[in-house]
Amino acid sequence: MTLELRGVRKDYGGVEVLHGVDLVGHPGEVLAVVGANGAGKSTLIKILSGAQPMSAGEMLMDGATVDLRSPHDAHARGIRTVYQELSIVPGLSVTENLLMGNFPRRRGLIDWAAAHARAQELLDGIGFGAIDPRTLAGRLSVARQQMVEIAKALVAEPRVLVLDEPSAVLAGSDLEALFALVRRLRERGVLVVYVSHRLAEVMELATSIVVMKDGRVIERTEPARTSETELIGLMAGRRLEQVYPERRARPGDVRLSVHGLSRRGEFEDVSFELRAGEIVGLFGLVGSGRSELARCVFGAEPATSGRVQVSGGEVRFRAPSDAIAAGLALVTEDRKRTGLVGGMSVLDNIGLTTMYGMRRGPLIDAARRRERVGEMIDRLSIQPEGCASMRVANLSGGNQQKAVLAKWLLAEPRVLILDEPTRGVDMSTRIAIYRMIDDLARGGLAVLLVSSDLTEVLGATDRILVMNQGRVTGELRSDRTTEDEILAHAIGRAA
Amino acid sequence: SSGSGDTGAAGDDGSYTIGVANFTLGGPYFSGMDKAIAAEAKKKGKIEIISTDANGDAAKLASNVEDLLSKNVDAVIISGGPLESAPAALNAINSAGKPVVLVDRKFQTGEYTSWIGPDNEAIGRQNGEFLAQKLPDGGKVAIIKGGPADNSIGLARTNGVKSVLQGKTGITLVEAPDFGNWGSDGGLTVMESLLATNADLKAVFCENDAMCLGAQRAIADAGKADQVIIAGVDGQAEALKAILDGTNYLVTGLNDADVIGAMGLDRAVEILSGATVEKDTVVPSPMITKENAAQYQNPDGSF
Amino acid sequence: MTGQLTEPALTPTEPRRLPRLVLAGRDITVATAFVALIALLVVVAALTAETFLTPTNLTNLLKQMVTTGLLSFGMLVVILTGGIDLSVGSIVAFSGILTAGLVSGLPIPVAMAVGVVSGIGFGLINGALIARFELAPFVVTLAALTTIRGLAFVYSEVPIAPEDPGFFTLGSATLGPVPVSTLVMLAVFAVGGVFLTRTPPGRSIVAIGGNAETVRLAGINVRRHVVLAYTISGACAGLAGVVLASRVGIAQPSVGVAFELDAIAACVIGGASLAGGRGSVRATFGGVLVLVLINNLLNLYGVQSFWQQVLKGLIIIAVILVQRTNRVRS
Amino acid sequence: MTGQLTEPALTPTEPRRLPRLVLAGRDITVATAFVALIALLVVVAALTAETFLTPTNLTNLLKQMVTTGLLSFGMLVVILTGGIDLSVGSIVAFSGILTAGLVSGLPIPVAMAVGVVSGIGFGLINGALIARFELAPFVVTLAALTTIRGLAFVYSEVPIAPEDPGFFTLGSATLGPVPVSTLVMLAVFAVGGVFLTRTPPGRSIVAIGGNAETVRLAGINVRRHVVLAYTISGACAGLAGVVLASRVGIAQPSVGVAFELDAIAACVIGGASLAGGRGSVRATFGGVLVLVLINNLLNLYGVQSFWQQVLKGLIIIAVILVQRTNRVRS
Ligand SMILES: Nc1ncnc2c1ncn2[C@@H]1O[C@H](COP(=O)(O)OP(=O)(O)OP(=O)(O)O)[C@@H](O)[C@H]1O
Ligand SMILES: Nc1ncnc2c1ncn2[C@@H]1O[C@H](COP(=O)(O)OP(=O)(O)OP(=O)(O)O)[C@@H](O)[C@H]1O
Ligand SMILES: O[C@@H]1[C@H](O)[C@H](O)CO[C@H]1O
Ligand SMILES: [Mg+2]
Ligand SMILES: [Mg+2]
Repeated sequence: MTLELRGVRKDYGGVEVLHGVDLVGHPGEVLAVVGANGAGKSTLIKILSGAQPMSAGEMLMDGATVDLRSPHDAHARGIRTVYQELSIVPGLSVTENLLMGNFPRRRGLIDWAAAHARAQELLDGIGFGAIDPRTLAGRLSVARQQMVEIAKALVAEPRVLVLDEPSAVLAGSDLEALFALVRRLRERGVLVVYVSHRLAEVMELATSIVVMKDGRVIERTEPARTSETELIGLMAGRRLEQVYPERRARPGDVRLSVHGLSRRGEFEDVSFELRAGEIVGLFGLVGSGRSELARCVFGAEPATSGRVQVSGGEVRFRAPSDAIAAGLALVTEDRKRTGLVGGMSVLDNIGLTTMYGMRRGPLIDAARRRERVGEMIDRLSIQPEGCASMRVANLSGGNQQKAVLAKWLLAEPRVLILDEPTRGVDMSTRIAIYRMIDDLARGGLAVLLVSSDLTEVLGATDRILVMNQGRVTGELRSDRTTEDEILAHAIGRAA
Repeated sequence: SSGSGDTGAAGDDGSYTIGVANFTLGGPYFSGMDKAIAAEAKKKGKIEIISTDANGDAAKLASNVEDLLSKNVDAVIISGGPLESAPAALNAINSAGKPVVLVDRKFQTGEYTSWIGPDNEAIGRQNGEFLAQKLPDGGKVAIIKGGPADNSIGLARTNGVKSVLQGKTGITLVEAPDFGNWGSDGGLTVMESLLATNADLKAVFCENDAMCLGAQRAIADAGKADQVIIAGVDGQAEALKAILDGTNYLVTGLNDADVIGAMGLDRAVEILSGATVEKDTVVPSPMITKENAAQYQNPDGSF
Repeated sequence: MTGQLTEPALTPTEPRRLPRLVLAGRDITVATAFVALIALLVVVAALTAETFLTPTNLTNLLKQMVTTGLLSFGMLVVILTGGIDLSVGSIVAFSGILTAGLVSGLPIPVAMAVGVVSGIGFGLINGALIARFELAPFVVTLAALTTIRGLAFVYSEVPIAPEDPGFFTLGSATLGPVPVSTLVMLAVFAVGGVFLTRTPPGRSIVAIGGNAETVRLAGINVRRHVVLAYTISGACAGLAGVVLASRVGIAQPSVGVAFELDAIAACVIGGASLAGGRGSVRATFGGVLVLVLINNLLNLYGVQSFWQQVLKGLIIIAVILVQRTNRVRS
Repeated sequence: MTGQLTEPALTPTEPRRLPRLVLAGRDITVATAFVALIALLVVVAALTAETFLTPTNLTNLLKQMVTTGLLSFGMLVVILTGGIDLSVGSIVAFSGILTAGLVSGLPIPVAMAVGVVSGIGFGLINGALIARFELAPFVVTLAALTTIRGLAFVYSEVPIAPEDPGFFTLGSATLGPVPVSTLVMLAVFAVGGVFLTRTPPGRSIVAIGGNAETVRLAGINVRRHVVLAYTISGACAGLAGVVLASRVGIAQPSVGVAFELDAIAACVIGGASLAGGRGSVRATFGGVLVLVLINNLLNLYGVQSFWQQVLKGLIIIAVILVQRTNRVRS
């Protein structure tokens, strides 16, 4: 089916964020939409999927104007969407999440056996057969939840499938399964709209690429006619220098050392050191236990055994507050659930960790806080302009991520643990973030960078720890290793 | 009598505005009394009634009284329900120089002009004597209280019953541990529990008829209508009927909301017209049994 | 980038953290602990209070759980959607007095049906206000609590005691040792259990409490199901009112004050989450049992009324603490 | 919808359509509409009820808002954390009777302070149970409601009326036309407003209701702040109990039943979300005003008591409907 947008505009409370977007997609096409954070990609998708009304413009399907009043309208017309944020019901089984509203019935009642069988069939059919349909969806890892989310959109084959950063939480075989799926759908004549910040996969999957900038489409091209570098340049509106800063680490004193740390069922016997001025990567496949390790070191979860030392002194963190007092900071991987208070302002969020330290008498020193937070907003170029008093939930995904980062940088930590800090962040901002981490490390900060992005782990760090099934299976020097070597450790097949 | 108020058009012609401050109208006894006051006023003519309900909130009763005073009523009648005292309300009325008549409930503290109500302990004694006479061989007598524990009216009734029965040989008293909350549903559940622990009950006394009516159902359900006799207080219509029908509901002590309400209004008018009146008036509470129940039935009554 | 990965990577087995014992996706440790707790209560009762196991007392127990039971089922349905229904106590009063008032003119079953229908009507209005205008359930049903209570008094300030003994049947008849009213309540739980676990509307109600937006995106009419939930609660309250009036033999406009609190407590003791999406019919029934047992025991022990109150609160805390500790440990 | 996807659509949030005017993160249209609504109520009252503007009535109004006002502020703090405090009515009774009982032996201010401290104590226990053991606030405070009510009766089964006229001062003294008790309540709101908007613990409490895990990971002791919130609520209830006893002139262990409902209603009428994280001190005060005005007006019009209840519920619905409609439209 041919889908067309003409002159689509969108304003939120008087502020226009889409300024007349034109877009055409044909059956059997994989239309990739790329753009910097806040360019309007998610907004565009919400309009496509009926979740948000457009302020002006029109949408046509096979040449006829359509008016989507709700997601339900979109479903009825064969448009299915997988949103950037997860929307499964955690308390229900995978089966129920998949078949919601379409259960097989016998004598009026739901036939659960048949339902599970159908769910299994469905998952198998799209290459996600590893998921047991009887588990509660909330018990699955984020990656698996995302796969359930995708499977849900395919219960009835769509004519248009919209995917907003579906790969952000996927890796390894899961990612392969997703790509295979997209290709199959394309062959079957489905129009796939694909939003992603991972340009390599865009180049691999897309048939056409649309570049958005500041609420407009500024370019339509094809993988064969462009390059990652060119795309990055278009998105940023300028030529970008080198992505990763030249690292020449001069490691100082040991800042953080972890000895034989274990947490039952999650990771075991993990030991490593982090020195001042060092950036150490922590790579592993999804589910290898990196996030749990990071949370445990930070005192968010108690360890079963093992020791942690900060600057040589034994510490016992009973809560994150202890870790923060010792100079640690943790940027968590799930900004919505553990990084932000969505209903509060950007100012409140960025100032959260530091407000107790910024007092005048019993009151918060409002002037100083506003100034410090303002500096951070500028430094990380958190958009839009004057966002300090906006509800943080109204920022675009990438800008929310930057707000989390800002919160922790404001605390001036001595050890910074970053768990997937560039997830959903556009290339130019990434570059800014890498530069900033590099600067901070030069100033003596010790950084642990947890990432699922191999290029990032290779490019932005000095040393790499690799985890596999809860254990550290390798330690490599970034300038002397290769992606293949890292991967071999990650899947436990290193020589 | 009042001066130049908007609403208080009192005068030598005998026209008055009288405020009624109810603590709660959420029980038939209280709404019955409120109606009786209004009915009596209508009968007398030239008397306007402003009735308020505090919905069981003591502070609201005080505010309501203040509201009434700001409307310049000539006198206030307080039906205090389960409230034990209302010093602030009484003080406000006193400092406004208005008379205040208490109906049913006599407050423990504070100055009032006149009170009209029953002698609750006497009602209890009367019930006790009746039961003693009906149980010459003794037996277990249960007591169902309305509650809460700070309710002095119920306490007086129970004490009356106890004072008579406690001495009698062969009689054991069983006080239900939980309250029946003055309603039939409460009477029912409390009675059910009593029957479970005391299969050999011979009689039950409830602090009011509403609870007795619930208790009567529990007794009937347990198939013990022939074994357990019932004694209540108030003279509620349904109780009178049960007594008259010759059921195991044998007796109640009259505590007539209609009578007390009407007398309260009369008393207020008497005071306003300058008569010297008795301070406390006890309304007699005759014992009602099958023999005399018919004469107390009042199809026009509101309780 | 990881996308270029050629070798299929090992996917770790998941889920990783699960309670030790799992049966059909439920962690039976918590459920078992709860059953054990109730069993313990019963055993303690039987050993310490001589009268506990007498037929009269057991029948009492069965009777006394009817009102709370009926209200709790309706409340559970509403709680599952993430809502709450504070108006049930007032509906009990209204439907009871309405039925008693109608008995003089209508056949008893019809009068009773009208009583239940009045509950349905109030539930519909609650649900419509909440779903259609997206108002907070707490305040809507709080306002309804006030208004419906007022209406009950407007209908009749004084209690109504129907003469026809047929009026008492529903509340007093027994089938063998089991009161008919208890059977009615058990039937509601049985049918309700099937409804919530095996019918599409039931599942939708559960899912709405988990994530209403997702349910909406799945093309399910969220509003209609929310209305349905409050209607069920209203129906249960209406039925409870009729049963109660029939049991007491007299309908009073003042009954039912604070009944909603026991119903909510039963659901939460049974592990329901007031945020919605979590709760079980069986465990709610267990919650009802716990509450009724506490009341019964305190009475059998002859504990003074206000000490009863003190202890009741403490026991409820103890029960949810035990439940909680167990849940954390498993 | 990114941000809102998992938020239940039924809680009246500002979901898709944002108000046109935003000032410091607040949508001022709604606030303005609310102020307009209250102003309208007052104007209507002044025009239709002759006695409304009389000094006595105005003083009355000021007095009548004290209890609800004090309880509402405490309730707001708890609601902001995503909790609820049902025990406040019982705390009112306990602190009142305790104070009245102590007056015979202690200087009046000391006795009153002890009353407030008893409220703080109960709040602490509530908070500790909720925060330390992660129990559902609804059930914990429901159990507390029962237990504390029982304790009030254990302390004194009978009402206590202190003789010393000094006991009445707090409740009846006026400063010019304004009752001292009203000033006390206003002071609580003023200080409370600064606390919630401008101090670290206040902001933490608001943030906890928004996302407790984020707050914990930000190094803030969530438990301690939750305990603090319930303690504030307990303190307000304790203070309300003392003021009430002083105003009525007698303390009764049975007062305060269902007071929590009005307090919660005031918060929600003021736009607070029972899910936590959203609510304003000023708007809650507006909610208190609305409730008190409704009561006062119905009284002034001489509406019959039961009809008052009917109307009160309907007016509350109307008020939140107007608020809601306005929020959606703007
Ligand atoms: N509900 C809202 N209210 C106000 N502004 C909003 C709202 N939602 C999005 N915006 C604004 O619209 C702009 C576009 O956001 P959008 O989420 O579409 O960006 P995006 O291209 O998806 O970015 P990202 O790559 O970071 O996900 C941003 O400036 C954002 O702040
Ligand atoms: N079985 C499970 N039950 C509950 N939560 C789980 C389970 N498995 C994973 N999670 C949670 O889901 C999140 C993501 O899990 P994931 O599988 O990505 O593990 P991870 O070790 O964080 O992976 P990564 O190495 O990508 O960081 C984590 O917060 C983890 O705690
Ligand atoms: O005297 C009355 C009645 O007996 C009523 O039944 C309950 O309250 C008492 O005050
Ligand atoms: Mg986006
Ligand atoms: Mg992770």
